[in-house]
Amino acid sequence: MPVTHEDILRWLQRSTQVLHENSAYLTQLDSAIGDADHGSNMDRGFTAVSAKLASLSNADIGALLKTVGTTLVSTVGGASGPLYGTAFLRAGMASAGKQSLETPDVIALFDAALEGVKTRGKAQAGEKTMLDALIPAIEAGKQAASDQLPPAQVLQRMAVAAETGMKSTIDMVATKGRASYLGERSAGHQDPGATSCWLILQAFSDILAA
Amino acid sequence: MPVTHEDILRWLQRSTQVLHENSAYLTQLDSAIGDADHGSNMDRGFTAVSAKLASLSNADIGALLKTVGTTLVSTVGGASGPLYGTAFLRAGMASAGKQSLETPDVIALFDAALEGVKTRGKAQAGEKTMLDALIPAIEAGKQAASDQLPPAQVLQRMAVAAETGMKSTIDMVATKGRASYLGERSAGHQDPGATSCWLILQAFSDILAA
Amino acid sequence: MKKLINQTEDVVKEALAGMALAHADLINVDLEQQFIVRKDAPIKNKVGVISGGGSGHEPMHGGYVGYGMLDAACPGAVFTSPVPDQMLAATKAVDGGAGVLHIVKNYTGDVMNFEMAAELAAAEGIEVVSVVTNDDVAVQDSLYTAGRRGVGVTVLLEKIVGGLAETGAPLAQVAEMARQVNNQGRSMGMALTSCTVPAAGKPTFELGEDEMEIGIGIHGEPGRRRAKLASAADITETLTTPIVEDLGLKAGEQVLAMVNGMGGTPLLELYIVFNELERILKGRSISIARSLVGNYITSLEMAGCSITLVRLNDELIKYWDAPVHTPALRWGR
Amino acid sequence: MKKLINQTEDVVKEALAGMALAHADLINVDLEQQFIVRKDAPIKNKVGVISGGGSGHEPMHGGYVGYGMLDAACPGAVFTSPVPDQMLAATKAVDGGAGVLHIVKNYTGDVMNFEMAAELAAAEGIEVVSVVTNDDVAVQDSLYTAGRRGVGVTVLLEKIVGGLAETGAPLAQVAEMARQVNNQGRSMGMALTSCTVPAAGKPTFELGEDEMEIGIGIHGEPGRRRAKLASAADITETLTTPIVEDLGLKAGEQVLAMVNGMGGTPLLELYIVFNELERILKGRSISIARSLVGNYITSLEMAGCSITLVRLNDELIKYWDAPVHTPALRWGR
Ligand SMILES: Nc1ncnc2c1ncn2[C@@H]1O[C@H](COP(=O)(O)OP(=O)(O)O)[C@@H](O)[C@H]1O
Ligand SMILES: Nc1ncnc2c1ncn2[C@@H]1O[C@H](COP(=O)(O)OP(=O)(O)O)[C@@H](O)[C@H]1O
Ligand SMILES: [Mg+2]
Ligand SMILES: [Mg+2]
Ligand SMILES: [Mg+2]
Ligand SMILES: [Mg+2]
Repeated sequence: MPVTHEDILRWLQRSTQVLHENSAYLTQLDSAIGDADHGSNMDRGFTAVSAKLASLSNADIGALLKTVGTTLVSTVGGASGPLYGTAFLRAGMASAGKQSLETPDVIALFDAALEGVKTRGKAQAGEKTMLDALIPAIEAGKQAASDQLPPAQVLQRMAVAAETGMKSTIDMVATKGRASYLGERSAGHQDPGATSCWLILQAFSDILAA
Repeated sequence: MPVTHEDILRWLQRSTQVLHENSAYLTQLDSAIGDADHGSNMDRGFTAVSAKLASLSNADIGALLKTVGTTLVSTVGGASGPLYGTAFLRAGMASAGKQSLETPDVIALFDAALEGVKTRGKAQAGEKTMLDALIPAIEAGKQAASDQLPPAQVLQRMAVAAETGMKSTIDMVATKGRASYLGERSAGHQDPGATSCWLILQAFSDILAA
Repeated sequence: MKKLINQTEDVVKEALAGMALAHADLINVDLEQQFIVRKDAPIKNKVGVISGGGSGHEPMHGGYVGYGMLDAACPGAVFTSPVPDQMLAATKAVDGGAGVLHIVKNYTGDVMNFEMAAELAAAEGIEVVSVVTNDDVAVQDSLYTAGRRGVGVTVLLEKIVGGLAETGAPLAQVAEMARQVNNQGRSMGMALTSCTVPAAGKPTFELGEDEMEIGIGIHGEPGRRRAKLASAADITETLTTPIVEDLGLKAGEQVLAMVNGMGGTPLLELYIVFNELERILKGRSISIARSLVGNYITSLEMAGCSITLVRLNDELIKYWDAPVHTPALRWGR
Repeated sequence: MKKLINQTEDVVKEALAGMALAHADLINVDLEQQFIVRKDAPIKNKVGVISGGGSGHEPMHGGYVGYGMLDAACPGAVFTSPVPDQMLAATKAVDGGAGVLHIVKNYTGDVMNFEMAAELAAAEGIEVVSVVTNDDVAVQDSLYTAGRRGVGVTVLLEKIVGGLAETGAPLAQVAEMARQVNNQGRSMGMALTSCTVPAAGKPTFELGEDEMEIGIGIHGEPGRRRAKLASAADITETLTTPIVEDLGLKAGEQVLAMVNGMGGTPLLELYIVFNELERILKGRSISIARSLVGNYITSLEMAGCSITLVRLNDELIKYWDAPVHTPALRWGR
């Protein structure tokens, strides 16, 4: 079954809810190696996204995701605002005009999002950022795609890989983002951005599985 | 035995030591109903007095006590500086030219000191100040004097009465000094100035008893 | 105790040394006799205006020495009134032949020490008039007690009176203006946390996570009562209402308003309180014609704030607006 | 959490409202689009100078909007970079036809958001040049990392560059001056306590009674290392030496020195640190030609301080001394 416009709306709603529920947790992770705002940032951004969803019930998936991107850029701020904002903008561009997504579309969407985050943030794998959840997730997604799996299973594998990637950030020494100022002291803590990235992918997987 | 010039010097030294040892205690009392400085104030003042004692070995008791008074005025500040300063100044004036003190001289000395504190501070008994140690002490001293007791015993009774007076401040509601700002909340706490007053009288008694 | 200090007994001395270095263009600091004086003092035929009090309230008073405000300030030990010797030395240093005004906050210690200094100055032939500030509405006023504390109004008074003195006005007029500002001003303060006197080494009082002290002074002493922590709106209301009522402020009147931080509260929060203050006063049709928001009369690192209102008239506005150039307050030059 | 606030989500909005009321003569605050702008903006043919960053650093940046300094400031949520929309709106509001300088502190978020804003402004035909400050010597500089943070130099740069912009100098020259000040300045900070982000509700980190953090930024983040509490003399040495060495300051040179409080440290202590700083620099024959001591770039109620030194030359002194009239910095008018 392809991913429908309705699925995307439910994914965004579920992400809003999950990020709201995990706001204190994300902020706590950000307290250890950052500035104690990642939870409120994501919560603020997705709450704004949520408020726009009703008016977007007729937009195609591309337009929908682009609006998510511009809304995040306009309401989040910090590092996560431009990064997640750009990710959704690019995802929207990659799915312009679409009313549903087959597995290759899903992969293209995330590939575009990843490209956006990399271009905007100039980071790469292993620097203790959201990329350390996103990159392995997309790799797992591509593997699943080459196994001809449907979107729901692709997303399920992506979420698992994102979670593993997220946990791998614990041992990393940050070289990008605010945690990099801590140098060696950044090791031993899980990256908040990698965590929110996993939460969002898990939300997608949960929606498709339901 | 009359109180000698040497006794007065030893009294001042002992007061310095006792106030230094009780500095934290006096400051703690002042924390509850004042501004947490009475211990440091008295300690600073008597340390300055102590430093001058060596150069005063030839002065008569009056000159000695006057120097104590001016030194306290010049180094203590706060409420206790002018009050104890004036007390010692007046005590010095009352014992001008004397090399030793009989019981009536001792009473005259403290009467003058009390007059000084009252004039300077415009307080009276029952307002939760050092007067609540000093006034009963002098009353007890006068009683002892009328019983024809020698200075050592006069001071011993004065110290006992000062201690009782000091404790009586616990239940009082302050109407003078910084504790008055607390209104009813000042009740339940012992007055720091009454406490230092008792310590000084006790030091005098201890010296004469030794 | 966590402070940026060396030895506790050197705190005031070293801070004064730092002040002298940081503001060498404006002030001289006599480290020996412990007073801060305008670089150009004494000024011939100008009334000298001095104040003083315990340290720990910075920028008050030393930060207000300079053109258009104080001629000298005498800092005591932390929270301890200075001694008469300092005040006498400062009085002599600023006497330009027109007499000297002593601005004294109403605390037993301050009053007595300034009294002794004034007696000593008189003995040396210097005319001194003392004006005592007592603007704290948290304290009941009474003939039989120590009376109200002098708090926030002191700062505003020093500015206005300093402005008048700068014009060469005679001592009687300068003193009268000081009394007027004191009469027209009221304050009230509150604390979210205690402060720690360096020599004491631990907080003066303990407060629970959900408690605050209402009706505090500026010496870290507990307030009139302890209350449950409340919103900025409620706290501002609690502080403002007694001030407005005690001053008898009427619709249509205008005030000089100060929202003062006690030392440990961020400016961000003080602006929130100012926002509430303006709302409350507007509700009573009282307008804020001039204002100050910041740390002006503090209690070391205490978190909390105080509010001061002074009823304004054209003359007070004129001297408030007059140029001032001190380490902590500067405008017009 | 003990703060003078109402709802945590309203903190920035209400503080801005308070600021607007307190400084209505100097600034306008657009509460909708969330930026603070000079009353007289845009000024024809003058380069617009804007900055921005998370809130919680007050008086930076909003307190520096006014004559001779910033034309506008964009405050984000507490410790969160503002969004491009705010920056674009501010850029348009101050563009007087001579282009706009964006002063950006080097944090990933700030840099990216300002980058997006600059792209948007360019699309609307406004010439924008961005200068990034990165003066924090606590952080190793490297091509492969996020690089050094922008901290105290930002304030001093805004003053100097604002002074130059006021003369009508062209954008390229104003930007070049900004780069020069950044190159000639270094900072380092330390914390005695953490701060509490309102939305987080508890301290960002915990510190023992005898511990401090060395090499902190301005967002309540932990520092480079934790150390045993030390004397003001030792702490000042610890902060000053890396600055002097990284800047390569030589005997005979003169500097602009700032001893900045993080928000919860009394002025008394900052003067003690300044006293130590002067002693240390004098020992190296470096003279402090100009100075600031106080809370200028803060981390909410954090106790601690930072030191900033900028190597001076005659031109920098000239624009430092030039008149400035903002809520938080004022002289010469
Ligand atoms: N250059 C970058 N590339 C990718 N992700 C980054 C980069 N810099 C930071 N991040 C991510 O952003 C997260 C922090 O977001 P947030 O706390 O909202 O912003 P800020 O650091 O500005 O406070 C980090 O945990 C990290 O995952
Ligand atoms: N008017 C007064 N008359 C007599 N004693 C007073 C008066 N006011 C205050 N005191 C005494 O002074 C003591 C406080 O001294 P201290 O703490 O050194 O000064 P301050 O109150 O200025 O900090 C009080 O405990 C009280 O005993
Ligand atoms: Mg963060
Ligand atoms: Mg006291
Ligand atoms: Mg005192
Ligand atoms: Mg942030």
